[in-house]
Amino acid sequence: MNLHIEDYKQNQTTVIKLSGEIDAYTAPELKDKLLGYLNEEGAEVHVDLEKVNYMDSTGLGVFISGLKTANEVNSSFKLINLQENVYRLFNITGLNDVMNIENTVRGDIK
Amino acid sequence: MNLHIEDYKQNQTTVIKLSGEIDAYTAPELKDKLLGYLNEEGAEVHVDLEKVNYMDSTGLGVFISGLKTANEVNSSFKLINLQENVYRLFNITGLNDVMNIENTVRGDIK
Amino acid sequence: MTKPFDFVEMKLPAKSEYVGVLRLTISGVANRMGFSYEDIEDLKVAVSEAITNAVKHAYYEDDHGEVTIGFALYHDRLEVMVADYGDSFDLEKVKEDIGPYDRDMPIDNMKEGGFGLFLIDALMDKVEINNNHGVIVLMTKYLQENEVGQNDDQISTTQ
Amino acid sequence: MTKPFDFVEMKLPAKSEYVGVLRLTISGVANRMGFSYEDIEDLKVAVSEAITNAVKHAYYEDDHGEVTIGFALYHDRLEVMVADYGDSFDLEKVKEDIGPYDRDMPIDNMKEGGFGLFLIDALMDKVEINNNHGVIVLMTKYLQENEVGQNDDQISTTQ
Ligand SMILES: Nc1ncnc2c1ncn2[C@@H]1O[C@H](COP(=O)(O)OP(=O)(O)O)[C@@H](O)[C@H]1O
Ligand SMILES: Nc1ncnc2c1ncn2[C@@H]1O[C@H](COP(=O)(O)OP(=O)(O)O)[C@@H](O)[C@H]1O
Repeated sequence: MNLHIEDYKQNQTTVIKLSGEIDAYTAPELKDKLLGYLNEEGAEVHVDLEKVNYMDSTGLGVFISGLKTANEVNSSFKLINLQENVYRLFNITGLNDVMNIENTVRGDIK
Repeated sequence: MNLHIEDYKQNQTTVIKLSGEIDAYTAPELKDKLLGYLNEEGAEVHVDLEKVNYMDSTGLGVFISGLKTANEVNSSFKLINLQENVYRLFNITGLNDVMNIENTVRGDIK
Repeated sequence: MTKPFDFVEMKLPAKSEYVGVLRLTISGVANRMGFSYEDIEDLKVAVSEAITNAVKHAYYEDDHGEVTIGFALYHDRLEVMVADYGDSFDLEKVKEDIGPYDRDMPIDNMKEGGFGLFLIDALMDKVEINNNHGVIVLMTKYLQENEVGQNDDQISTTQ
Repeated sequence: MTKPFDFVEMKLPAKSEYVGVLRLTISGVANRMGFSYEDIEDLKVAVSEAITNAVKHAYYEDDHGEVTIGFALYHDRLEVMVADYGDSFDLEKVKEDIGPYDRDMPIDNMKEGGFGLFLIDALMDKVEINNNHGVIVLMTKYLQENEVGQNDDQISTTQ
Protein backbone atom coordinates (compact mmCIF):
# COMPACT_ATOMS: atom_id res chain seq x y z
CA MET A 1 0.00 0.00 0.00
CA ASN A 2 3.05 2.25 0.25
CA LEU A 3 5.27 3.52 -2.54
CA HIS A 4 9.03 3.36 -2.33
CA ILE A 5 10.83 5.82 -4.61
CA GLU A 6 14.48 5.38 -5.53
CA ASP A 7 16.16 7.77 -7.96
CA TYR A 8 19.62 7.91 -9.43
CA LYS A 9 21.59 9.12 -12.46
CA GLN A 10 22.59 6.66 -15.15
CA ASN A 11 24.76 8.43 -17.70
CA GLN A 12 22.57 11.27 -19.05
CA THR A 13 19.38 9.71 -17.82
CA THR A 14 17.67 9.98 -14.46
CA VAL A 15 16.04 6.76 -13.36
CA ILE A 16 13.11 6.82 -10.96
CA LYS A 17 12.57 3.28 -9.70
CA LEU A 18 9.24 2.74 -8.01
CA SER A 19 8.00 -0.13 -5.94
CA GLY A 20 4.63 -0.52 -4.33
CA GLU A 21 1.33 1.16 -5.11
CA ILE A 22 0.45 4.47 -6.76
CA ASP A 23 -2.76 5.95 -5.39
CA ALA A 24 -4.11 9.19 -3.96
CA TYR A 25 -1.95 8.80 -0.86
CA THR A 26 1.35 8.01 -2.52
CA ALA A 27 1.00 10.04 -5.74
CA PRO A 28 1.90 13.51 -4.38
CA GLU A 29 5.46 12.53 -3.49
CA LEU A 30 5.92 10.88 -6.88
CA LYS A 31 4.56 13.95 -8.64
CA ASP A 32 7.00 16.21 -6.78
CA LYS A 33 9.93 13.97 -7.71
CA LEU A 34 8.95 13.57 -11.35
CA LEU A 35 8.16 17.22 -12.01
CA GLY A 36 11.27 18.23 -10.11
CA TYR A 37 13.42 16.39 -12.63
CA LEU A 38 11.36 17.27 -15.69
CA ASN A 39 11.53 20.97 -14.90
CA GLU A 40 15.14 20.98 -16.04
CA GLU A 41 15.47 21.67 -19.77
CA GLY A 42 16.68 18.71 -21.75
CA ALA A 43 16.26 16.27 -18.86
CA GLU A 44 15.66 12.64 -19.73
CA VAL A 45 13.83 10.57 -17.16
CA HIS A 46 13.05 6.85 -17.09
CA VAL A 47 10.30 5.82 -14.71
CA ASP A 48 10.74 2.15 -13.91
CA LEU A 49 7.40 0.60 -12.94
CA GLU A 50 8.52 -3.03 -12.74
CA LYS A 51 7.70 -3.31 -9.03
CA VAL A 52 4.50 -1.26 -9.15
CA ASN A 53 1.69 -3.74 -8.68
CA TYR A 54 -1.11 -1.22 -8.33
CA MET A 55 -1.95 2.08 -9.95
CA ASP A 56 -5.18 4.01 -10.45
CA SER A 57 -6.23 7.24 -12.15
CA THR A 58 -4.23 9.25 -9.63
CA GLY A 59 -1.14 7.72 -11.25
CA LEU A 60 -2.41 8.59 -14.71
CA GLY A 61 -2.83 12.17 -13.48
CA VAL A 62 0.79 12.30 -12.32
CA PHE A 63 2.04 11.17 -15.72
CA ILE A 64 -0.23 13.63 -17.56
CA SER A 65 1.30 16.40 -15.43
CA GLY A 66 4.69 15.02 -16.39
CA LEU A 67 3.76 15.18 -20.05
CA LYS A 68 2.65 18.79 -19.81
CA THR A 69 5.76 19.85 -17.94
CA ALA A 70 8.01 17.96 -20.35
CA ASN A 71 6.26 19.69 -23.25
CA GLU A 72 6.71 23.10 -21.74
CA VAL A 73 10.36 22.96 -20.74
CA ASN A 74 11.52 20.58 -23.44
CA SER A 75 12.45 17.63 -21.28
CA SER A 76 11.25 14.05 -21.75
CA PHE A 77 10.33 10.91 -19.88
CA LYS A 78 9.59 7.31 -20.61
CA LEU A 79 7.70 4.65 -18.65
CA ILE A 80 9.43 1.28 -18.60
CA ASN A 81 8.72 -2.28 -17.42
CA LEU A 82 5.00 -1.91 -16.77
CA GLN A 83 3.10 -4.81 -15.29
CA GLU A 84 0.13 -5.99 -17.32
CA ASN A 85 -2.54 -4.54 -15.02
CA VAL A 86 -0.80 -1.16 -14.89
CA TYR A 87 -0.33 -1.04 -18.67
CA ARG A 88 -4.01 -1.83 -19.11
CA LEU A 89 -5.05 1.48 -17.60
CA PHE A 90 -3.04 3.41 -20.19
CA ASN A 91 -4.61 1.24 -22.83
CA ILE A 92 -8.22 1.60 -21.67
CA THR A 93 -7.90 5.36 -21.32
CA GLY A 94 -6.11 5.76 -24.64
CA LEU A 95 -3.18 7.47 -22.93
CA ASN A 96 -0.78 4.95 -24.47
CA ASP A 97 -1.20 7.08 -27.60
CA VAL A 98 0.56 10.05 -26.06
CA MET A 99 2.80 8.45 -23.46
CA ASN A 100 6.20 7.04 -24.21
CA ILE A 101 5.84 3.50 -22.88
CA GLU A 102 8.44 0.79 -23.33
CA ASN A 103 8.28 -2.99 -23.00
CA THR A 104 5.51 -4.34 -20.91
CA VAL A 105 6.36 -7.20 -18.61
CA ARG A 106 3.90 -9.87 -17.62
CA GLY A 107 1.92 -9.17 -14.47
CA ASP A 108 3.11 -11.52 -11.80
CA ILE A 109 0.49 -13.11 -9.64
CA LYS A 110 1.15 -12.28 -6.04
CA MET B 1 -5.78 -15.75 3.69
CA ASN B 2 -6.30 -19.23 2.26
CA LEU B 3 -4.51 -22.44 3.15
CA HIS B 4 -3.14 -24.74 0.52
CA ILE B 5 -2.61 -28.34 1.68
CA GLU B 6 -0.35 -30.75 -0.18
CA ASP B 7 0.27 -34.23 1.15
CA TYR B 8 2.43 -37.09 -0.04
CA LYS B 9 4.32 -40.17 1.17
CA GLN B 10 8.08 -39.99 1.61
CA ASN B 11 9.37 -43.44 2.53
CA GLN B 12 7.54 -44.35 5.76
CA THR B 13 6.58 -40.78 6.51
CA THR B 14 3.58 -38.79 5.38
CA VAL B 15 4.40 -35.16 4.67
CA ILE B 16 1.69 -32.51 4.93
CA LYS B 17 3.02 -29.35 3.31
CA LEU B 18 1.05 -26.26 4.13
CA SER B 19 1.15 -22.83 2.61
CA GLY B 20 -0.92 -19.82 3.57
CA GLU B 21 -2.76 -19.04 6.76
CA ILE B 22 -4.21 -21.24 9.50
CA ASP B 23 -7.29 -19.69 11.08
CA ALA B 24 -10.87 -20.55 11.99
CA TYR B 25 -11.80 -20.73 8.31
CA THR B 26 -8.97 -22.91 7.08
CA ALA B 27 -8.35 -25.06 10.17
CA PRO B 28 -11.20 -27.59 9.74
CA GLU B 29 -9.79 -28.99 6.48
CA LEU B 30 -6.34 -29.24 8.03
CA LYS B 31 -7.72 -31.00 11.08
CA ASP B 32 -9.51 -33.56 8.90
CA LYS B 33 -6.34 -34.27 6.95
CA LEU B 34 -4.07 -34.49 9.98
CA LEU B 35 -6.37 -36.66 12.09
CA GLY B 36 -7.10 -38.81 9.07
CA TYR B 37 -3.44 -39.78 8.85
CA LEU B 38 -2.84 -39.97 12.59
CA ASN B 39 -5.73 -42.35 13.06
CA GLU B 40 -3.64 -45.10 11.52
CA GLU B 41 -1.58 -46.95 14.09
CA GLY B 42 2.14 -46.38 13.78
CA ALA B 43 1.73 -43.52 11.28
CA GLU B 44 4.49 -40.92 11.16
CA VAL B 45 3.50 -37.49 9.92
CA HIS B 46 5.63 -34.43 9.22
CA VAL B 47 3.74 -31.17 9.04
CA ASP B 48 5.83 -28.69 7.05
CA LEU B 49 4.96 -25.13 8.08
CA GLU B 50 7.65 -23.34 6.08
CA LYS B 51 5.12 -21.46 3.96
CA VAL B 52 2.65 -20.76 6.75
CA ASN B 53 2.92 -17.06 7.49
CA TYR B 54 -0.03 -16.81 9.84
CA MET B 55 -1.48 -19.02 12.54
CA ASP B 56 -3.64 -18.35 15.58
CA SER B 57 -5.08 -20.40 18.45
CA THR B 58 -7.28 -22.30 16.02
CA GLY B 59 -4.08 -23.81 14.66
CA LEU B 60 -2.88 -24.65 18.17
CA GLY B 61 -6.21 -26.42 18.69
CA VAL B 62 -5.67 -28.53 15.59
CA PHE B 63 -2.26 -29.66 16.77
CA ILE B 64 -3.55 -30.41 20.27
CA SER B 65 -6.19 -32.65 18.67
CA GLY B 66 -3.39 -34.23 16.71
CA LEU B 67 -1.47 -34.89 19.90
CA LYS B 68 -4.44 -36.53 21.57
CA THR B 69 -5.19 -38.72 18.59
CA ALA B 70 -1.54 -39.70 18.22
CA ASN B 71 -1.46 -40.62 21.90
CA GLU B 72 -4.54 -42.76 21.58
CA VAL B 73 -3.73 -44.73 18.49
CA ASN B 74 0.05 -44.77 18.88
CA SER B 75 0.96 -42.71 15.85
CA SER B 76 3.21 -39.63 15.85
CA PHE B 77 3.72 -36.27 14.19
CA LYS B 78 6.32 -33.56 14.07
CA LEU B 79 6.09 -29.88 13.11
CA ILE B 80 8.94 -28.70 10.91
CA ASN B 81 10.26 -25.44 9.44
CA LEU B 82 8.21 -23.02 11.52
CA GLN B 83 8.47 -19.32 10.83
CA GLU B 84 9.43 -17.19 13.80
CA ASN B 85 5.98 -15.69 14.39
CA VAL B 86 4.31 -19.10 14.22
CA TYR B 87 6.84 -20.68 16.57
CA ARG B 88 6.29 -17.84 19.02
CA LEU B 89 2.71 -18.95 19.68
CA PHE B 90 3.87 -22.40 20.77
CA ASN B 91 6.42 -20.71 22.94
CA ILE B 92 4.07 -18.20 24.60
CA THR B 93 1.47 -20.87 25.32
CA GLY B 94 4.05 -23.38 26.59
CA LEU B 95 2.90 -25.92 24.01
CA ASN B 96 6.46 -26.29 22.75
CA ASP B 97 6.91 -28.46 25.87
CA VAL B 98 4.60 -31.16 24.56
CA MET B 99 4.84 -30.73 20.81
CA ASN B 100 7.54 -32.26 18.68
CA ILE B 101 8.89 -29.19 16.88
CA GLU B 102 11.95 -29.20 14.65
CA ASN B 103 14.21 -26.42 13.36
CA THR B 104 12.69 -23.00 13.27
CA VAL B 105 13.43 -20.91 10.22
CA ARG B 106 13.60 -17.16 10.28
CA GLY B 107 10.32 -15.39 9.63
CA ASP B 108 10.59 -13.75 6.24
CA ILE B 109 9.26 -10.27 5.99
CA LYS B 110 6.66 -10.12 3.27
CA MET C 1 -33.19 -9.16 -7.27
CA THR C 2 -32.44 -11.89 -4.79
CA LYS C 3 -31.30 -10.99 -1.30
CA PRO C 4 -27.58 -10.64 -0.65
CA PHE C 5 -26.36 -13.57 1.38
CA ASP C 6 -23.87 -11.45 3.27
CA PHE C 7 -23.33 -7.80 3.90
CA VAL C 8 -20.14 -6.11 5.05
CA GLU C 9 -20.01 -2.46 5.98
CA MET C 10 -17.12 -0.13 6.59
CA LYS C 11 -16.85 3.49 7.65
CA LEU C 12 -13.65 5.40 6.98
CA PRO C 13 -12.47 8.97 7.37
CA ALA C 14 -12.42 10.65 3.94
CA LYS C 15 -8.63 10.80 3.81
CA SER C 16 -6.35 9.45 1.14
CA GLU C 17 -4.50 7.36 3.77
CA TYR C 18 -7.42 4.97 3.92
CA VAL C 19 -7.82 4.22 0.22
CA GLY C 20 -5.10 1.57 0.48
CA VAL C 21 -6.67 0.08 3.61
CA LEU C 22 -9.94 -0.35 1.79
CA ARG C 23 -8.15 -1.99 -1.11
CA LEU C 24 -6.88 -4.68 1.22
CA THR C 25 -10.40 -5.25 2.51
CA ILE C 26 -11.92 -5.59 -0.94
CA SER C 27 -9.14 -7.94 -2.05
CA GLY C 28 -10.07 -10.16 0.87
CA VAL C 29 -13.80 -10.08 0.20
CA ALA C 30 -13.34 -10.75 -3.53
CA ASN C 31 -10.83 -13.52 -2.88
CA ARG C 32 -13.29 -15.27 -0.57
CA MET C 33 -16.01 -15.00 -3.20
CA GLY C 34 -13.75 -16.70 -5.72
CA PHE C 35 -13.07 -13.82 -8.12
CA SER C 36 -10.10 -14.23 -10.45
CA TYR C 37 -6.87 -12.32 -10.00
CA GLU C 38 -7.75 -10.00 -12.89
CA ASP C 39 -11.22 -9.28 -11.58
CA ILE C 40 -9.82 -8.52 -8.14
CA GLU C 41 -7.48 -5.99 -9.75
CA ASP C 42 -10.44 -4.38 -11.51
CA LEU C 43 -12.39 -4.22 -8.27
CA LYS C 44 -9.46 -2.64 -6.44
CA VAL C 45 -9.11 0.11 -9.02
CA ALA C 46 -12.84 0.83 -9.32
CA VAL C 47 -13.41 1.02 -5.59
CA SER C 48 -10.28 3.12 -5.06
CA GLU C 49 -11.51 5.57 -7.70
CA ALA C 50 -14.85 5.96 -5.95
CA ILE C 51 -13.26 6.55 -2.57
CA THR C 52 -10.62 8.87 -3.98
CA ASN C 53 -13.45 10.96 -5.42
CA ALA C 54 -15.11 11.17 -2.04
CA VAL C 55 -11.78 12.21 -0.53
CA LYS C 56 -11.05 14.81 -3.22
CA HIS C 57 -14.42 16.26 -4.09
CA ALA C 58 -16.98 15.62 -1.38
CA TYR C 59 -15.69 17.69 1.51
CA TYR C 60 -14.04 21.05 1.93
CA GLU C 61 -10.34 21.26 2.72
CA ASP C 62 -10.35 20.91 6.47
CA ASP C 63 -13.68 19.24 6.92
CA HIS C 64 -12.84 15.56 6.75
CA GLY C 65 -16.11 13.75 6.51
CA GLU C 66 -16.74 10.06 6.35
CA VAL C 67 -17.08 7.56 3.56
CA THR C 68 -19.31 4.54 3.98
CA ILE C 69 -18.59 1.44 1.96
CA GLY C 70 -21.06 -1.41 1.73
CA PHE C 71 -20.34 -4.79 0.18
CA ALA C 72 -23.34 -6.90 -0.74
CA LEU C 73 -22.23 -10.42 -1.53
CA TYR C 74 -24.57 -12.32 -3.81
CA HIS C 75 -24.07 -15.79 -5.24
CA ASP C 76 -23.30 -14.48 -8.67
CA ARG C 77 -22.00 -10.97 -8.03
CA LEU C 78 -20.52 -8.42 -5.70
CA GLU C 79 -22.18 -5.05 -5.28
CA VAL C 80 -20.10 -2.30 -3.77
CA MET C 81 -21.66 0.92 -2.58
CA VAL C 82 -19.49 3.93 -1.84
CA ALA C 83 -21.32 6.84 -0.20
CA ASP C 84 -20.28 10.20 1.13
CA TYR C 85 -22.31 12.98 2.72
CA GLY C 86 -20.50 15.86 1.09
CA ASP C 87 -21.07 18.02 -1.95
CA SER C 88 -23.05 16.64 -4.81
CA PHE C 89 -22.23 17.43 -8.42
CA ASP C 90 -23.94 17.90 -11.75
CA LEU C 91 -23.84 14.38 -13.13
CA GLU C 92 -25.13 15.36 -16.57
CA LYS C 93 -22.43 17.93 -16.96
CA VAL C 94 -19.72 15.60 -15.72
CA LYS C 95 -20.98 12.83 -18.02
CA GLU C 96 -20.23 14.93 -21.09
CA ASP C 97 -16.59 14.89 -20.06
CA ILE C 98 -16.31 11.20 -19.33
CA GLY C 99 -14.39 9.19 -21.85
CA PRO C 100 -10.96 8.05 -22.93
CA TYR C 101 -8.26 10.42 -24.06
CA ASP C 102 -9.19 12.22 -27.26
CA ARG C 103 -6.21 11.98 -29.58
CA ASP C 104 -6.98 15.28 -31.26
CA MET C 105 -6.53 17.15 -28.03
CA PRO C 106 -3.25 19.02 -27.69
CA ILE C 107 -1.30 17.96 -24.61
CA ASP C 108 -1.49 21.44 -23.12
CA ASN C 109 -5.26 21.19 -22.92
CA MET C 110 -5.30 17.81 -21.19
CA LYS C 111 -6.85 17.67 -17.77
CA GLU C 112 -4.85 15.94 -15.12
CA GLY C 113 -7.89 14.20 -13.77
CA GLY C 114 -11.15 13.05 -15.15
CA PHE C 115 -10.47 9.35 -15.68
CA GLY C 116 -11.90 8.14 -12.39
CA LEU C 117 -15.54 7.68 -13.33
CA PHE C 118 -14.50 6.47 -16.77
CA LEU C 119 -12.40 3.70 -15.25
CA ILE C 120 -15.13 2.68 -12.81
CA ASP C 121 -17.44 2.34 -15.77
CA ALA C 122 -14.90 0.40 -17.83
CA LEU C 123 -13.91 -2.04 -15.09
CA MET C 124 -17.26 -2.87 -13.52
CA ASP C 125 -20.24 -4.58 -15.11
CA LYS C 126 -22.84 -2.11 -13.92
CA VAL C 127 -22.57 1.33 -12.34
CA GLU C 128 -25.24 3.58 -10.88
CA ILE C 129 -24.60 7.01 -9.46
CA ASN C 130 -26.99 8.82 -7.18
CA ASN C 131 -26.10 12.32 -6.18
CA ASN C 132 -29.00 13.92 -4.42
CA HIS C 133 -27.47 14.14 -0.97
CA GLY C 134 -23.78 13.50 -1.15
CA VAL C 135 -22.75 10.99 -3.76
CA ILE C 136 -23.54 7.29 -3.85
CA VAL C 137 -21.76 5.10 -6.37
CA LEU C 138 -23.18 1.60 -6.70
CA MET C 139 -20.97 -0.78 -8.66
CA THR C 140 -21.59 -4.40 -9.61
CA LYS C 141 -19.16 -7.07 -10.72
CA TYR C 142 -20.38 -10.50 -11.74
CA LEU C 143 -18.53 -13.70 -11.00
CA GLN C 144 -17.64 -15.42 -14.26
CA GLU C 145 -19.17 -18.87 -14.66
CA ASN C 146 -15.81 -20.55 -14.49
CA GLU C 147 -14.69 -18.54 -11.49
CA VAL C 148 -17.60 -19.81 -9.46
CA GLY C 149 -16.89 -23.36 -10.51
CA GLN C 150 -13.13 -23.21 -10.13
CA ASN C 151 -12.82 -22.02 -6.61
CA ASP C 152 -13.71 -23.99 -3.54
CA ASP C 153 -13.01 -21.15 -1.23
CA GLN C 154 -16.05 -19.09 -1.93
CA ILE C 155 -18.36 -18.24 0.89
CA SER C 156 -21.27 -20.59 1.25
CA THR C 157 -24.69 -19.60 2.48
CA THR C 158 -25.25 -22.57 4.65
CA GLN C 159 -21.73 -23.07 6.02
CA MET D 1 -7.61 10.14 27.51
CA THR D 2 -7.12 12.28 24.42
CA LYS D 3 -9.53 12.01 21.54
CA PRO D 4 -8.76 9.53 18.78
CA PHE D 5 -7.68 11.35 15.66
CA ASP D 6 -9.36 8.86 13.38
CA PHE D 7 -11.98 6.20 13.73
CA VAL D 8 -12.63 3.29 11.40
CA GLU D 9 -15.60 0.99 11.79
CA MET D 10 -16.45 -2.31 10.23
CA LYS D 11 -19.42 -4.65 10.45
CA LEU D 12 -19.05 -8.25 9.43
CA PRO D 13 -21.21 -11.36 9.50
CA ALA D 14 -20.08 -13.60 12.37
CA LYS D 15 -18.67 -16.25 10.04
CA SER D 16 -15.18 -17.64 9.98
CA GLU D 17 -14.81 -16.63 6.33
CA TYR D 18 -14.43 -13.03 7.38
CA VAL D 19 -11.69 -13.41 9.97
CA GLY D 20 -9.08 -13.31 7.20
CA VAL D 21 -10.72 -10.29 5.58
CA LEU D 22 -10.49 -8.39 8.84
CA ARG D 23 -6.84 -9.36 9.17
CA LEU D 24 -6.10 -7.64 5.89
CA THR D 25 -7.88 -4.52 7.09
CA ILE D 26 -6.00 -4.36 10.38
CA SER D 27 -2.68 -4.94 8.61
CA GLY D 28 -3.44 -1.89 6.51
CA VAL D 29 -4.47 0.29 9.41
CA ALA D 30 -1.44 -0.70 11.50
CA ASN D 31 0.92 -0.26 8.56
CA ARG D 32 -0.35 3.28 8.00
CA MET D 33 0.16 4.07 11.67
CA GLY D 34 3.77 2.94 11.43
CA PHE D 35 3.67 -0.21 13.55
CA SER D 36 6.59 -2.62 13.11
CA TYR D 37 6.24 -5.92 11.28
CA GLU D 38 6.25 -7.82 14.59
CA ASP D 39 3.61 -5.62 16.15
CA ILE D 40 1.41 -5.99 13.09
CA GLU D 41 1.66 -9.77 13.48
CA ASP D 42 0.62 -9.47 17.13
CA LEU D 43 -2.33 -7.27 16.19
CA LYS D 44 -3.44 -9.72 13.50
CA VAL D 45 -3.47 -12.64 15.94
CA ALA D 46 -5.15 -10.75 18.80
CA VAL D 47 -7.91 -9.34 16.62
CA SER D 48 -8.47 -12.68 14.88
CA GLU D 49 -8.84 -14.36 18.27
CA ALA D 50 -11.49 -11.88 19.35
CA ILE D 51 -13.47 -12.27 16.14
CA THR D 52 -13.10 -16.03 16.14
CA ASN D 53 -14.60 -16.06 19.63
CA ALA D 54 -17.56 -14.04 18.43
CA VAL D 55 -17.97 -16.47 15.54
CA LYS D 56 -17.67 -19.57 17.74
CA HIS D 57 -19.35 -18.61 20.97
CA ALA D 58 -21.64 -15.64 20.55
CA TYR D 59 -24.39 -17.01 18.37
CA TYR D 60 -26.27 -20.26 18.01
CA GLU D 61 -25.53 -22.58 15.12
CA ASP D 62 -27.73 -21.16 12.42
CA ASP D 63 -28.18 -17.69 13.77
CA HIS D 64 -25.33 -15.79 12.22
CA GLY D 65 -25.19 -12.48 13.95
CA GLU D 66 -22.89 -9.59 13.32
CA VAL D 67 -19.54 -8.54 14.70
CA THR D 68 -18.67 -4.86 14.91
CA ILE D 69 -15.04 -3.86 14.90
CA GLY D 70 -13.94 -0.34 15.77
CA PHE D 71 -10.43 1.00 15.32
CA ALA D 72 -9.57 4.16 17.26
CA LEU D 73 -6.30 5.57 15.97
CA TYR D 74 -4.45 7.71 18.49
CA HIS D 75 -1.05 9.31 18.06
CA ASP D 76 0.60 6.83 20.36
CA ARG D 77 -1.62 3.77 20.17
CA LEU D 78 -4.28 1.77 18.40
CA GLU D 79 -7.40 0.69 20.22
CA VAL D 80 -9.41 -2.11 18.69
CA MET D 81 -12.90 -2.89 19.87
CA VAL D 82 -14.57 -6.15 18.89
CA ALA D 83 -18.23 -6.41 19.84
CA ASP D 84 -20.93 -8.98 19.28
CA TYR D 85 -24.55 -9.02 20.35
CA GLY D 86 -24.72 -12.70 21.19
CA ASP D 87 -24.40 -14.74 24.35
CA SER D 88 -22.36 -13.39 27.18
CA PHE D 89 -20.26 -15.63 29.39
CA ASP D 90 -19.07 -15.86 32.96
CA LEU D 91 -15.81 -13.95 32.79
CA GLU D 92 -14.72 -14.87 36.31
CA LYS D 93 -15.16 -18.53 35.62
CA VAL D 94 -13.39 -18.33 32.28
CA LYS D 95 -10.54 -16.35 33.85
CA GLU D 96 -9.65 -19.24 36.12
CA ASP D 97 -8.93 -21.29 33.05
CA ILE D 98 -6.86 -18.71 31.21
CA GLY D 99 -3.17 -19.40 31.10
CA PRO D 100 -0.42 -21.20 29.26
CA TYR D 101 -0.25 -24.96 29.02
CA ASP D 102 0.26 -26.60 32.40
CA ARG D 103 3.05 -29.13 32.02
CA ASP D 104 1.64 -31.40 34.69
CA MET D 105 -1.52 -31.96 32.72
CA PRO D 106 -1.73 -35.29 30.92
CA ILE D 107 -2.30 -34.89 27.22
CA ASP D 108 -5.63 -36.68 27.37
CA ASN D 109 -7.01 -33.95 29.59
CA MET D 110 -5.92 -31.07 27.40
CA LYS D 111 -8.62 -28.88 25.96
CA GLU D 112 -8.40 -28.18 22.28
CA GLY D 113 -9.25 -24.56 22.80
CA GLY D 114 -8.83 -22.06 25.51
CA PHE D 115 -5.78 -20.14 24.32
CA GLY D 116 -7.66 -17.33 22.59
CA LEU D 117 -8.11 -14.91 25.47
CA PHE D 118 -4.69 -15.83 26.79
CA LEU D 119 -3.04 -14.86 23.51
CA ILE D 120 -4.98 -11.60 23.28
CA ASP D 121 -3.71 -10.76 26.71
CA ALA D 122 -0.13 -11.75 25.91
CA LEU D 123 0.08 -9.90 22.60
CA MET D 124 -1.65 -6.63 23.43
CA ASP D 125 -0.59 -3.98 25.95
CA LYS D 126 -3.98 -3.59 27.57
CA VAL D 127 -7.19 -5.62 27.37
CA GLU D 128 -10.63 -4.94 28.79
CA ILE D 129 -13.58 -7.25 28.45
CA ASN D 130 -17.15 -6.20 28.97
CA ASN D 131 -19.81 -8.84 28.78
CA ASN D 132 -23.09 -7.50 29.96
CA HIS D 133 -24.89 -7.58 26.64
CA GLY D 134 -22.96 -9.64 24.17
CA VAL D 135 -19.22 -9.41 24.53
CA ILE D 136 -17.01 -6.39 23.95
CA VAL D 137 -13.26 -6.86 23.86
CA LEU D 138 -11.26 -3.64 23.93
CA MET D 139 -7.58 -4.08 23.12
CA THR D 140 -4.82 -1.50 23.06
CA LYS D 141 -1.42 -1.63 21.42
CA TYR D 142 1.08 1.21 21.84
CA LEU D 143 3.40 2.42 19.14
CA GLN D 144 7.00 1.99 20.30
CA GLU D 145 8.94 5.23 20.47
CA ASN D 146 11.22 4.21 17.64
CA GLU D 147 8.34 3.03 15.49
CA VAL D 148 6.75 6.43 15.55
CA GLY D 149 10.02 8.09 14.71
CA GLN D 150 11.12 5.65 12.05
CA ASN D 151 8.18 5.69 9.80
CA ASP D 152 7.11 8.59 7.63
CA ASP D 153 4.01 6.85 6.47
CA GLN D 154 1.95 7.27 9.55
CA ILE D 155 -1.31 9.10 9.31
CA SER D 156 -1.13 12.75 10.18
CA THR D 157 -3.89 14.69 11.85
CA THR D 158 -3.57 17.79 9.79
CA GLN D 159 -2.77 16.19 6.43
N1 LIG E 1 -17.92 11.84 -4.50
C1 LIG E 1 -17.97 12.97 -5.22
N2 LIG E 1 -18.38 14.14 -4.64
C2 LIG E 1 -18.44 15.29 -5.36
N3 LIG E 1 -18.10 15.37 -6.68
C3 LIG E 1 -17.70 14.25 -7.31
C4 LIG E 1 -17.62 13.00 -6.63
N4 LIG E 1 -17.19 12.07 -7.52
C5 LIG E 1 -17.01 12.70 -8.69
N5 LIG E 1 -17.31 14.02 -8.59
C6 LIG E 1 -17.26 15.01 -9.69
O1 LIG E 1 -17.11 14.33 -10.93
C7 LIG E 1 -15.92 14.75 -11.61
C8 LIG E 1 -15.31 13.62 -12.40
O2 LIG E 1 -14.77 12.65 -11.53
P1 LIG E 1 -13.63 11.66 -12.04
O3 LIG E 1 -14.04 11.10 -13.36
O4 LIG E 1 -13.36 10.68 -10.97
O5 LIG E 1 -12.36 12.57 -12.29
P2 LIG E 1 -11.47 13.43 -11.26
O6 LIG E 1 -11.86 13.02 -9.89
O7 LIG E 1 -10.08 13.06 -11.59
O8 LIG E 1 -11.81 14.86 -11.56
C9 LIG E 1 -15.02 15.30 -10.52
O9 LIG E 1 -14.10 16.24 -11.01
C10 LIG E 1 -16.05 15.93 -9.57
O10 LIG E 1 -16.44 17.19 -10.01
N1 LIG F 1 -17.48 -13.43 22.17
C1 LIG F 1 -17.77 -14.39 23.07
N2 LIG F 1 -19.06 -14.74 23.29
C2 LIG F 1 -19.39 -15.71 24.19
N3 LIG F 1 -18.46 -16.38 24.91
C3 LIG F 1 -17.16 -16.10 24.73
C4 LIG F 1 -16.75 -15.09 23.81
N4 LIG F 1 -15.40 -15.00 23.87
C5 LIG F 1 -14.98 -15.92 24.76
N5 LIG F 1 -16.03 -16.59 25.29
C6 LIG F 1 -15.97 -17.66 26.33
O1 LIG F 1 -14.67 -17.69 26.87
C7 LIG F 1 -14.06 -18.97 26.71
C8 LIG F 1 -12.55 -18.85 26.51
O2 LIG F 1 -12.27 -18.26 25.25
P1 LIG F 1 -10.87 -18.51 24.56
O3 LIG F 1 -9.80 -18.27 25.57
O4 LIG F 1 -10.81 -17.67 23.34
O5 LIG F 1 -10.83 -20.05 24.19
P2 LIG F 1 -11.74 -20.88 23.17
O6 LIG F 1 -12.48 -19.91 22.33
O7 LIG F 1 -10.76 -21.64 22.38
O8 LIG F 1 -12.61 -21.72 24.03
C9 LIG F 1 -14.79 -19.60 25.54
O9 LIG F 1 -14.74 -21.00 25.56
C10 LIG F 1 -16.20 -19.04 25.73
O10 LIG F 1 -16.92 -19.78 26.68
